[in-house]
Amino acid sequence: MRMTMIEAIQNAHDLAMMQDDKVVVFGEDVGFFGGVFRCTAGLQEKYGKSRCFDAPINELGIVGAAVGMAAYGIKPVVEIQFADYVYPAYDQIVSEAARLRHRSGGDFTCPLVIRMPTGGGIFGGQTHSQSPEALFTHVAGLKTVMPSNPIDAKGLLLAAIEDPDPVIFLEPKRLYNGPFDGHYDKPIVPWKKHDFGDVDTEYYTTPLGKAKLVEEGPDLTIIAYGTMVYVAQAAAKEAELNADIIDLRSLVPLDMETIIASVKKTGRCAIVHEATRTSGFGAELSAVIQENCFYHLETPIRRITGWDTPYPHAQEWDYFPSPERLISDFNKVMED
Amino acid sequence: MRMTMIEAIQNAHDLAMMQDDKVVVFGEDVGFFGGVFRCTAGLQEKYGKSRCFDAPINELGIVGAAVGMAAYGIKPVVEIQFADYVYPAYDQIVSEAARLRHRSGGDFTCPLVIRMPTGGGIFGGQTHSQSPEALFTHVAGLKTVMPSNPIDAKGLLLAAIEDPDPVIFLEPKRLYNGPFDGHYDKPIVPWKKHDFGDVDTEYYTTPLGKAKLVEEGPDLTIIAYGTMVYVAQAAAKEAELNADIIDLRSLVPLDMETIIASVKKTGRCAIVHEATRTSGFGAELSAVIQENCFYHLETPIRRITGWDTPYPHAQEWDYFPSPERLISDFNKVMED
Amino acid sequence: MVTEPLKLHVPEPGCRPGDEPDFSDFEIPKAGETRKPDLKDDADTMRDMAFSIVRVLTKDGEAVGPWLADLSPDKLKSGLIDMMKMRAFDSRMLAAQRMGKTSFYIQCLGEEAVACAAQTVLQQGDMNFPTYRQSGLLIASGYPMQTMMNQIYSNAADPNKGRQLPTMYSSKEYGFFSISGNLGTQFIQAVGWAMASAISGDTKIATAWIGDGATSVGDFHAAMVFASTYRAPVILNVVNNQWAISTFQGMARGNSATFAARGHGFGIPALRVDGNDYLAVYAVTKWAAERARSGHGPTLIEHVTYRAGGHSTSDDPSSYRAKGESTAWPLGDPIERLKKHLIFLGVWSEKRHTQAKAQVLSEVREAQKAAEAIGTLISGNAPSTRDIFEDVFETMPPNLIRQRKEAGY
Amino acid sequence: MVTEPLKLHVPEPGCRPGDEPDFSDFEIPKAGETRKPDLKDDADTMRDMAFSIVRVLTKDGEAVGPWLADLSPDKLKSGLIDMMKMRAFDSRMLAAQRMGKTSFYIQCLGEEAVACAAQTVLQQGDMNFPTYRQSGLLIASGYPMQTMMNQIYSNAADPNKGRQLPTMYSSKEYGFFSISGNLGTQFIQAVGWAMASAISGDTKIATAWIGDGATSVGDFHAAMVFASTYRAPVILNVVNNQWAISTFQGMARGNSATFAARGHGFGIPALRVDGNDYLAVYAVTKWAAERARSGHGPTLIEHVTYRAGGHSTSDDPSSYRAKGESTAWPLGDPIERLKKHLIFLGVWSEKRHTQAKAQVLSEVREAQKAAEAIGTLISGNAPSTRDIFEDVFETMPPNLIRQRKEAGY
Ligand SMILES: Cc1ncc(C[n+]2csc(CCOP(=O)(O)OP(=O)(O)O)c2C)c(N)n1
Ligand SMILES: Cc1ncc(C[n+]2csc(CCOP(=O)(O)OP(=O)(O)O)c2C)c(N)n1
Ligand SMILES: [Mg+2]
Ligand SMILES: [Mg+2]
Repeated sequence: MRMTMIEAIQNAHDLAMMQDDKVVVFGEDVGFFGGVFRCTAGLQEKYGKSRCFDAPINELGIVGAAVGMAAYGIKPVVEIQFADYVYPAYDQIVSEAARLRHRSGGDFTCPLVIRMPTGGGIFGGQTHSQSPEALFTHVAGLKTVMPSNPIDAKGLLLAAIEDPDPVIFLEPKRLYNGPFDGHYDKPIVPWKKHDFGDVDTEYYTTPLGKAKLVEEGPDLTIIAYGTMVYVAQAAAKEAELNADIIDLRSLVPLDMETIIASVKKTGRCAIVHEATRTSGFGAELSAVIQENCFYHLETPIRRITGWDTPYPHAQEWDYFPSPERLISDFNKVMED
Repeated sequence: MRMTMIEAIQNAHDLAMMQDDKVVVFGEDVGFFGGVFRCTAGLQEKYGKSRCFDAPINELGIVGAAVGMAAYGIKPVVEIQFADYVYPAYDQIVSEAARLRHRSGGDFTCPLVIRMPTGGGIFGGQTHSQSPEALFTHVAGLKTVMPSNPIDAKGLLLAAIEDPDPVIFLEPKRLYNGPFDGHYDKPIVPWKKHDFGDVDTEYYTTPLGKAKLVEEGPDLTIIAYGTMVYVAQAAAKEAELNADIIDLRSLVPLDMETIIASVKKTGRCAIVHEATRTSGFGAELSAVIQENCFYHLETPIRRITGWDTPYPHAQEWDYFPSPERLISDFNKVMED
Repeated sequence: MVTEPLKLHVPEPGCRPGDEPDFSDFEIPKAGETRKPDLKDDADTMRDMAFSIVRVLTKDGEAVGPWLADLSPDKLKSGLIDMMKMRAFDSRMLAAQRMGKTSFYIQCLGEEAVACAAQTVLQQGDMNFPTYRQSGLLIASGYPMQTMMNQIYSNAADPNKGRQLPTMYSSKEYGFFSISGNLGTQFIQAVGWAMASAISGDTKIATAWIGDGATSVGDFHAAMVFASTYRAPVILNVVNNQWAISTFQGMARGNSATFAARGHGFGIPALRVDGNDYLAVYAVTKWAAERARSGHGPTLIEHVTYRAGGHSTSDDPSSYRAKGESTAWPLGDPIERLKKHLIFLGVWSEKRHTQAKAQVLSEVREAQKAAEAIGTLISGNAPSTRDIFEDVFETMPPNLIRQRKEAGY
Repeated sequence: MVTEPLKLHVPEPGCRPGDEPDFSDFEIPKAGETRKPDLKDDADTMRDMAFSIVRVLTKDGEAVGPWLADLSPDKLKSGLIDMMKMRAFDSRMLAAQRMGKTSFYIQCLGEEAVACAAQTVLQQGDMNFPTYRQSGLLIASGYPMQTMMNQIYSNAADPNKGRQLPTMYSSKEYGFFSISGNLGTQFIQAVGWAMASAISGDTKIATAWIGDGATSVGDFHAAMVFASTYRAPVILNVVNNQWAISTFQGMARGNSATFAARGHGFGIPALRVDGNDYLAVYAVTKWAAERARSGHGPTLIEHVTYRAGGHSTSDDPSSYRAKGESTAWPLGDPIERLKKHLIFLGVWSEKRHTQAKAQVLSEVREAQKAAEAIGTLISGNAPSTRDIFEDVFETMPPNLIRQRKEAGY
């Protein structure tokens, strides 16, 4: 059935709650209202107020309570209204959720999912645009996932809910309605008219830790995730490059095999993300690729990323890694 | 005068407070008691309770209040008792301190220093051993500094206090009393008997953003900071390698010039840190070196780091990057 | 011992779409009824104040009781004008957003009295730490409306250089701290600012602002602890406008408690005030400001009001609020109430009100014209790409210079 | 308006080294004096309880008043033994730490009644979310002392596999949640756990524990908000032992308030109890547990006690606390007080006490011998290096397998 990414996410919640009455969903405005992006629409009505409910505005409390619930043995799936608001919960995520299994010698575990709309491109200014993935990938004990289309969003979310450990689930909000490719002045194809919007209504999972080769080509390897997958595709096309384009889908665990095989094949690599460059996840990718493919690399790995500044409002499109920037950098990867 | 690193830090506070009555110092147990590591000993007595005082146990509150004070126009220098406890303050640091100047168009600024004892090697277990530097280096608007000896600790702290922007000041607590080189079964030379313990009692600053080449040699470039500087030195010596050993001192801003010049010279590079590997600051270093020195590198850059696990208590020395591990990896950098 | 299965309690608002709005449970003391404690009184002698509501204006527009303050008719008139300006400003900017001239807007419809009255108590050098719903502080302090619009339009004259969402103003000069999009962070910052004033031996005070929903955040607690421990010269304002997006205020507090009662756990004097009563807000704020300035420390004020509009231009409250709730709100409209009072005093009339309205609207229009002449978000003449890289630090570090060049600047 | 310069107020404890300890300001109601509200009473009918102290044992060892509970002499004796065990355990482990057998130790000297009495109220399946100073919960629940020591020694039989600091126990089976080194985080987790019990329609309850100093953390506030909003079946315990390392409890609260009074801002019934009175702690905890289990929601309990020892083995309180403060503490010693009561009841004697002490000590010694036979932190036989890599995730991902191999395992 054709679905937007929002509907696919809502559907994943629905199926998970139907299949397992231990699954509970809560967060700010997710109950009666169904979430500011509608990802939990209808769940309270269907499953009752004790399985889907509003939360006070306290991200620390939302995650902290979820840690306690997970330790109890139920399965909380919580929403942080915007990824930009996850920092108050950072201590509960880093010091608690991520470490509970380890520090208790496996006595207590913390299977929970923390969902959050991520990334810019919606004129949200600095507090509705951030991509904090690298702040999670550095933390031992967390898995970090970012889908790029409705089919994956549903499958990955269901896999995250099944996972016995805490999963950070980042949703590129610019993709909620269609595959935005960075050409902000052109209309997007809505998911309802896109193949990736054709979501199986049955329960299925997409395994965490497996990247997807979305395009194959000999010229170079482009690694991206979330919105940047489409920007990379558009830029490669416009630059007339036949690239391996890898949609990571899961940052931790990382699908090293797919990455290494591709870079060994192409000998050239560009990494694209929206987050600020310094200490972004691109740094980790660059480092591991260099460690594993050193003798195959023909030119330096390049990172095309957001600038090392806060995310601006008016100058959004100067901050967002545009197809033009990607083309220029892809060409440098090819030239050198 | 010979000083421990603790005394040098105390001395820097003292001189800063003497020179500028806008400097105020607070944190948990820093007032009457002078701090659990004694870095603020005697300051309350000397400067009064309104310039050096205890704080409630709320790191969010400590940093949040300091942001307000900095905006007022005074200069807060706050202590987080252990770096492991900074996470509750993370939102105030990332969303507020780091962005205030930018978001207000320069109308409000946030000159403050957040000090915290960092790193392991003291059998502190997972909550007294962490090295969270990469969680700060990813954040636009923050400077991140880590000294490795009393002379630098004083000069960098005074520079941080003079700085017009927020500075994260990480103190490798394993070095408070002497240059620990990873040989935990051998005694350390106390700072009082070490050249780097010979601290000028006058006011001086050591500029942020300048690395220090602590040893020079043609074989390879070793990049380290904090405790790992000494472990790297010991390991290089034991491996009979003549290395450029760079003590970064400041991670942001980063002294790219020194790094690039050295790697271009040696063609080989090892990066050492105590933090977990994935998305650690070593990833950023590896990425920028690769970007800038690609055609000079003879072997892959290697990262020798803490494991991607929480910091254990009993197995501390299996976690801590030991001289043996460094030697083995340095040799690999040389061999390949 | 009972062993019936437990059940999760999830609070619900009195009414939802389809229901008849009903505020009959809401206890409202009569105007003039609530006592006025002495400035120097201890918090524990006035715990009752957290469960009452200070009100000055009666239904008929008379001002009565111990909280009746020394406001001249001229000051009251200028207060009325401030609120009218605020409302006209909001309505123009809402329309501008709908026309695509900017990306987003937040109005304060129905809550004008809170910020407008509170501001008039403050002195040069004091500092507000506002949320996005206290634009009235700027209006009442005479901040140029055109500059506000420049910010909203993110045009070349925006003091924030296009970096912030519309309405996230900042003005040190006008005592208005840079607004954060992250709820609540400013509450503890205000306390820190006030502590700095005390540390410096100055006489400036700070005011902190937070919504009912945002009282749940940790920063609220930090502010209470620090304010009470160091007796900071700060006014801690909770604007209880009944809603936090789609979530009613009961989700942020215990059943029998009020937001003001949070003060009791910290020995902070706390009171509730009719937030739609300009005179009551003024009097209570003045009392708190005097306490702060004379060294008696913090006061917690819960302003009881109602968010008459949507949360923001991204929100449609009809999907979660009962129709007519806004008009059923028993504390009325702040502009209407002050207008009635002025007419009661014999210094105002319907006619003058109509004239004033027209006058205010033309001022707002003029400001808008001037702002739009500089530019709107879509018309071009935006701040430069270069501005992204400025102000990250005072001095641009080498990596940012490199990136700025990469960006072509 | 006054314009004298402001001054920062920084609270100070009544006495510091060199001063004569003085607790004369500390208001202590007589045993039996404080009323006992009905389980079903609303929070707002018992606000007075937050400013009083529930006490049962008189100076003479008599148990009096409405809070006198149904504890048989046998139960009381076993409570006394629990506390004696805890004290002997602490003293042996302190000594072991001094001998280098482990890295660190935290005792609960003087506070034994709090955890030991509270534990006896709980049922199988309930869950404590403790801090490092509630080891008495484990002792009173019959958890093997040797296993505790295995943890302290980080030996091969340590259930935490050497990963945690000494005393950071964890036992799901014994209803003892894994202790975090980060203060306060467990307070909101306990509320979440209790919510999960209610969501699941179970009858289990949770107890949250926090120190006076740690009440300042944001997690405390989160716990209060969530517990009150969802009426979670949880007991929120604040152990006010007067000190947070070198910082006295006044630094964490307002001047005229108590920690219990924090409940008032959330409609949570809150009371204070004499934490050195085993019978009072028992009665108050039982009341709170019954409230929770029968669907009346959370209770906040402030246990008023005194940290008689140093903060930890890394701490020397003589540099910040007045000498003799511990003996001047007016609520006495919990073991002495319960012993006196048992003697008063005629079911105990000095002689039996001496015998019991010897018996307890020999049990502790035996446990220690057995634990040391397995290993101490310095004697070897520690958990494996391999254990660092286990339990990061349920299934070890490829990068950790690679790193484990790098480490040689
Ligand atoms: C830390 C954080 N969490 C969530 C949000 C998203 N958010 C923006 S406004 C809002 C509701 C705030 O309600 P309230 O505090 O009552 O203020 P009001 O809008 O009614 O003035 C929410 C949840 C945010 N901005 N910051
Ligand atoms: C978040 C955090 N901040 C600081 C610390 C350091 N610390 C450990 S114990 C302690 C004092 C706690 O005092 P209190 O809550 O009164 O408990 P008590 O030790 O008296 O039982 C401090 C500051 C910590 N563990 N966690
Ligand atoms: Mg509100
Ligand atoms: Mg304490």
